Amino acid sequence: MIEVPLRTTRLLPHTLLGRIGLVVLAAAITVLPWLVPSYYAELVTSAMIAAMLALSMQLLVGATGLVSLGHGAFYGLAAYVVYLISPENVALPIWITLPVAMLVAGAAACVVGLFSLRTTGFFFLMVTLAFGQMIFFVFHDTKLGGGTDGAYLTKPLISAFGATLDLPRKQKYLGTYYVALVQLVAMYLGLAMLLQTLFGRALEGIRVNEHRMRAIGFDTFKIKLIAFTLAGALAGAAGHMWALHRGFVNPEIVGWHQSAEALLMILLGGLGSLHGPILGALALTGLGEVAQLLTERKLLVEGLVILAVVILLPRGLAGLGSRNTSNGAGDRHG
Amino acid sequence: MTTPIQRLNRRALIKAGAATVAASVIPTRWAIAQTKPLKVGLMLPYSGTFAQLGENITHGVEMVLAEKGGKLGGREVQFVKLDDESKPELGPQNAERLVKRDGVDVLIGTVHSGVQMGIHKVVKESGTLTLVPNAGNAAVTRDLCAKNVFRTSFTNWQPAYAMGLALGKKGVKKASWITWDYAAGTESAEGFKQGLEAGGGQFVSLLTLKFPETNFQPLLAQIQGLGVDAIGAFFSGGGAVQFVKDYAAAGIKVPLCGSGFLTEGTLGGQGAAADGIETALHYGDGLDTPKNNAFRAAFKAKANREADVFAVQGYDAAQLLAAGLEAVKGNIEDEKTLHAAMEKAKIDSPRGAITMSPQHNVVQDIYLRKVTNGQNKIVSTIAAQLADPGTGCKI
Amino acid sequence: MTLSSFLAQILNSLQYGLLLFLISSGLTLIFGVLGVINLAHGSLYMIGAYTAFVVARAVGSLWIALPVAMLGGILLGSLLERFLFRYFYKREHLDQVLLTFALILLFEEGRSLLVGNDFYSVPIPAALDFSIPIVEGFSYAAYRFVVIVCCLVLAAALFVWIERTKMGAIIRAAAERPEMVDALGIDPRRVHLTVFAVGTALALTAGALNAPLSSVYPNMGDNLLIISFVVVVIGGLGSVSGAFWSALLIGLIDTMGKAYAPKASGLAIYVLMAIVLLWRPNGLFGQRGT
Amino acid sequence: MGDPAATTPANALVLCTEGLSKSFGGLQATRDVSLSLHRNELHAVIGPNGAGKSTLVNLLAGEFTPSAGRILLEGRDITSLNVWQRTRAGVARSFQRTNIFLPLTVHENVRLAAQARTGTLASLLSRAANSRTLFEITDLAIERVGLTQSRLRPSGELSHGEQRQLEIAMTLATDPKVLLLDEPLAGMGQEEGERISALLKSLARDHAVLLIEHDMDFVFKVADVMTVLVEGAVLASGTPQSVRESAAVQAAYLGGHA
Repeated sequence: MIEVPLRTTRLLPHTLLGRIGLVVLAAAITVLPWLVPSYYAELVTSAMIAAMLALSMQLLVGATGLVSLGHGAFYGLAAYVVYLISPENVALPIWITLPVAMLVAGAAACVVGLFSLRTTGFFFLMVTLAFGQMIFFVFHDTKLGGGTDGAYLTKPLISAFGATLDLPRKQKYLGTYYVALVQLVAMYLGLAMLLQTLFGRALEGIRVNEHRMRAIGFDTFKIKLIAFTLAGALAGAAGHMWALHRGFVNPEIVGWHQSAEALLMILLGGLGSLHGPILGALALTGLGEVAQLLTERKLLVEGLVILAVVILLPRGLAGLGSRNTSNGAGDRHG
Repeated sequence: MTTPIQRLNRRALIKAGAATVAASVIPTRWAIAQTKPLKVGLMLPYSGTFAQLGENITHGVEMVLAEKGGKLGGREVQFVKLDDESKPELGPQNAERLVKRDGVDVLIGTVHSGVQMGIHKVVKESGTLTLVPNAGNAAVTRDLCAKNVFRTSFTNWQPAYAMGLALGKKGVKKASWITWDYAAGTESAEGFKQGLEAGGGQFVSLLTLKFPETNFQPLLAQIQGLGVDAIGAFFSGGGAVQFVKDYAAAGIKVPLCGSGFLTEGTLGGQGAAADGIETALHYGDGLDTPKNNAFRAAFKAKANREADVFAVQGYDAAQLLAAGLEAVKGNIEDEKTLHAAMEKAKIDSPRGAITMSPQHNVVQDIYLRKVTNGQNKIVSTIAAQLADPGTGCKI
Repeated sequence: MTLSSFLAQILNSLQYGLLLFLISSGLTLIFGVLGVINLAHGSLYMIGAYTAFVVARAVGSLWIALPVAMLGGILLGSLLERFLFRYFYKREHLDQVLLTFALILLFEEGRSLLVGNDFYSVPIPAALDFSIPIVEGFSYAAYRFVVIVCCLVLAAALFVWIERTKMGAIIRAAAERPEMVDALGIDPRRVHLTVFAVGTALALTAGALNAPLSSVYPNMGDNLLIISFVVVVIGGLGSVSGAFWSALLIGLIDTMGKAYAPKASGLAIYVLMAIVLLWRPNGLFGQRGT
Repeated sequence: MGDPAATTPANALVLCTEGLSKSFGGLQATRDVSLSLHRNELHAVIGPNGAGKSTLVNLLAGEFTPSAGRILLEGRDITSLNVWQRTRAGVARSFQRTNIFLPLTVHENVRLAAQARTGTLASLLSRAANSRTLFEITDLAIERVGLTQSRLRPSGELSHGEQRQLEIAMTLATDPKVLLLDEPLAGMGQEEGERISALLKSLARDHAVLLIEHDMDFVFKVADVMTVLVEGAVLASGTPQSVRESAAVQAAYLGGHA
């Protein structure tokens, strides 16, 4: 038998240079807080949280070809879970809050998936949107989570294995920063590994041609449901991080605009790569900061940028340097 | 940088931002800080539905500075404006921009109560002196109160309580309250119920509608069946305009009254449908005092439109800030003296005299107003120096 | 609950349902025939309402504003299709979502630049500015009846167009099997342009018609957009008659919910949608899977 | 692939249908079709356009649920199984229109199909690169259809005929008992047709094969058994010789051809 070299999955960097680039990026983020004022470190923290949300969504969008507008709801739900399980003025350790938040978000995603994955295409989009709004209304219209104005929560303690990270008040942001970084890196590596498994290949097959996947014997509904649930749980990790960072929940973090923003990050970064959403999140956060300084018409700028990207840069920032066209959008119905 | 009021253009703002970065890298001594201009962050809506409110508040703040010759407590003032877009999910991020990036000494903001929650979270941790020029969510001066946060506007509870009280005293036996199902709505309902019961009336029911929907028909069709003598309402902005019009068109015999925002800044749209509606608020038309007349004239000269309650609230926020800074001679680091001075301050507001409650919410007269000829004419003072209960606050 | 107020609620349901129909019929046609998800459809409704406001303010008559909104809708729809959407039929769903999301932002910013951020009320024409008592203690504004009648007339015209004309037959076929358009010997671009223009015009007309009842304010279409999605999902993709019955059903459930169970009303329609999806994944009147 | 099990006879009954019917709205696309497929037998279904040949394949593959009737695989009722369950049970199909994963290489396409039968979640989570049995199955299927030379080429670069071969390789990789081949010759030249014809004969040795085909000369050359469908119903069934001689078929369909 002849050895067949296996290509790495489409979504991972194909060149050594690309891999080195990612390592350099991670290293730069690691040293950054020691070089800039705390405000900018906290800005990068929120960019990393956004990147986690976008990355979890890439499992659906880039890997499986499922565009969901309800994904942000699992993110917001997880933040609310932290609020709901934390007793007033008692900080729970992160090793309790994180798994619980992910579990609840994953369970909610599983239930929504059971309904919504029976549909495809536009139906799927609309149904996920409607279910997301359903979760939104639960927090917006009931007293469960503090109602329309939101509520404060006690930030979870950064602790694991019996040890607690107890930083002085002025340096607390560093703890949050590195917890976010560790989770982002772990999420990236975990997803990279997942996509190299047979499961990852099955997702790829579904993205390209789901009908054919069924015909060669794949239970595509089950596979999509697993991916949807997992993506929901990972969005939960991002939402948990938001709660840890902000100590505040508000119904708007559950709304569908969150999903649209995450999609925007994916598009900006590029559909065809796992690191695209991270680049997109960093770029969009930077853009938001600059636009806020330059103009009062921030939404106008945002709208024009999206329009320009959709029309001119269909493969995103990550697609700027590469010429690997075999994964382009045109052949998804092949 | 010679004009007293620094209406920064964009480019200057970027420079200011860069300066802040430098400033926070190189530690500065207090002596240097003392001679620097006082940085006042204005975090207000400058776009979206509440843009006009944000602008009127800003005018109010700037008027005080002009009156004081461009200095507060002996220090020049530099404004840093930030549009909060009335987006609650951006609240904490925007507040951090001012507090941490731009390093403001004082934050004045905002209108939207959801955004206020985000600001409050940030300034509670940073200890930045904060003045609330509008948002009326009770929590900020109740269970979440903070020693560095003062409110010169109202709580949703205050005008609604006064309205209930006025009805009760007038002999209304049964009344219901109708509002959106959101924090401000339920807080106003609570105030109305307590006021009505204090005046000897009976609270029948609370009718709610999802915020910010404006399809009032399903609720209006029920009112006749409630068997009440009066209906009180809390709506604002576009919702208020439409509610009053729909109420009139539905031909309901039960008289309508409400929290003052029902007819505040909305009479142009409501037209004849609003005639005769009684509302309660801490400000109104026809308040013939020298202070108010001077204020209105100055506002009109500056903004080229009539002053409103939001301008008054912004004006008073700056007056309270001035009182505090004068007590510490511009040394904003002396928090103890500063806060104590602000707590004790007696402000001569265009609306009448106001003071601060122990929870740092404004204590003020609430007027009964009646819509006459397109104006909210003040009829009488219902509740003199009314304070919010401030339940759950520990300062 | 009295019987008379219940009757009034039925009338309210009808009026709300018909309005939903005008908005969602355009959505369902555009989904069904062009395969484009238009998140900016709610903004089109907003543009219609503001058009009514601006025209009524300028010329003092809503009767001129209505046809202006309708023709403006046809024009706007044609331009959008010809210069933008046409290039997105073959693109990924994600691109369409983001394109129309960008349009929401641009439409709202345009509105903000041109008209400002204030809310405005649009006066009811003087001849109709009276109320008709329908039950004890509750009258119905005459203009609401006008809205009901206008919606019914538009619905009837739409049905005749879809059921009785050649273009309508092609549209029905295309909604069931999109590849059919190419096979029918008609320039598919003409079909696409027509459908998009009609859908847009319906949204603008709905906005203009309802402007005196709703007033105009920023982001006024957001909430209606999501409810219209639910209408389309329940009615079935591409089915105009499905959208009609499902809009009336949603109008009824929403109105009754608001009147008699306000806490549950926000969730009621989504629960209904979940049940329909379990029972019939393609909607109550759906012809095809997607 | 699929060594004939020692215990079953070489030409055992693999799949049969009983009174299979399907209607769409008012249109009856399949009427009361009963047929049986045996191992080591190439069973061709012919009929004019609109005779219901594709509907029949879709019914057997599980795309459509029959309005009436049953489908039995080795005596087991599989009527209620859906598409992927049928594939796992051993009924595999190729498509009339080429339906492969264009961005992937030949090897990757076939491996994906082989992967489906590993089934459990745990095995799905093993690294794709490590699965040796998977490679063996994949390479065998590719070799069988004669694409070994091209196995690392992106499938989008293959010629039309090669893509049809790949289509069949993917079907083989699912380890089927029954092959449903929907017009495998569609759009092929003479030479490519010859190659496929040889392949089909070889496949029929260890599978039950159902073939839908337009090309009459080809069908009469390769088929062991033929069924003629007209308006959804079986007009005649039997050896090519008996079908050719059937008066009904001649009258209704073949006309001057015989």
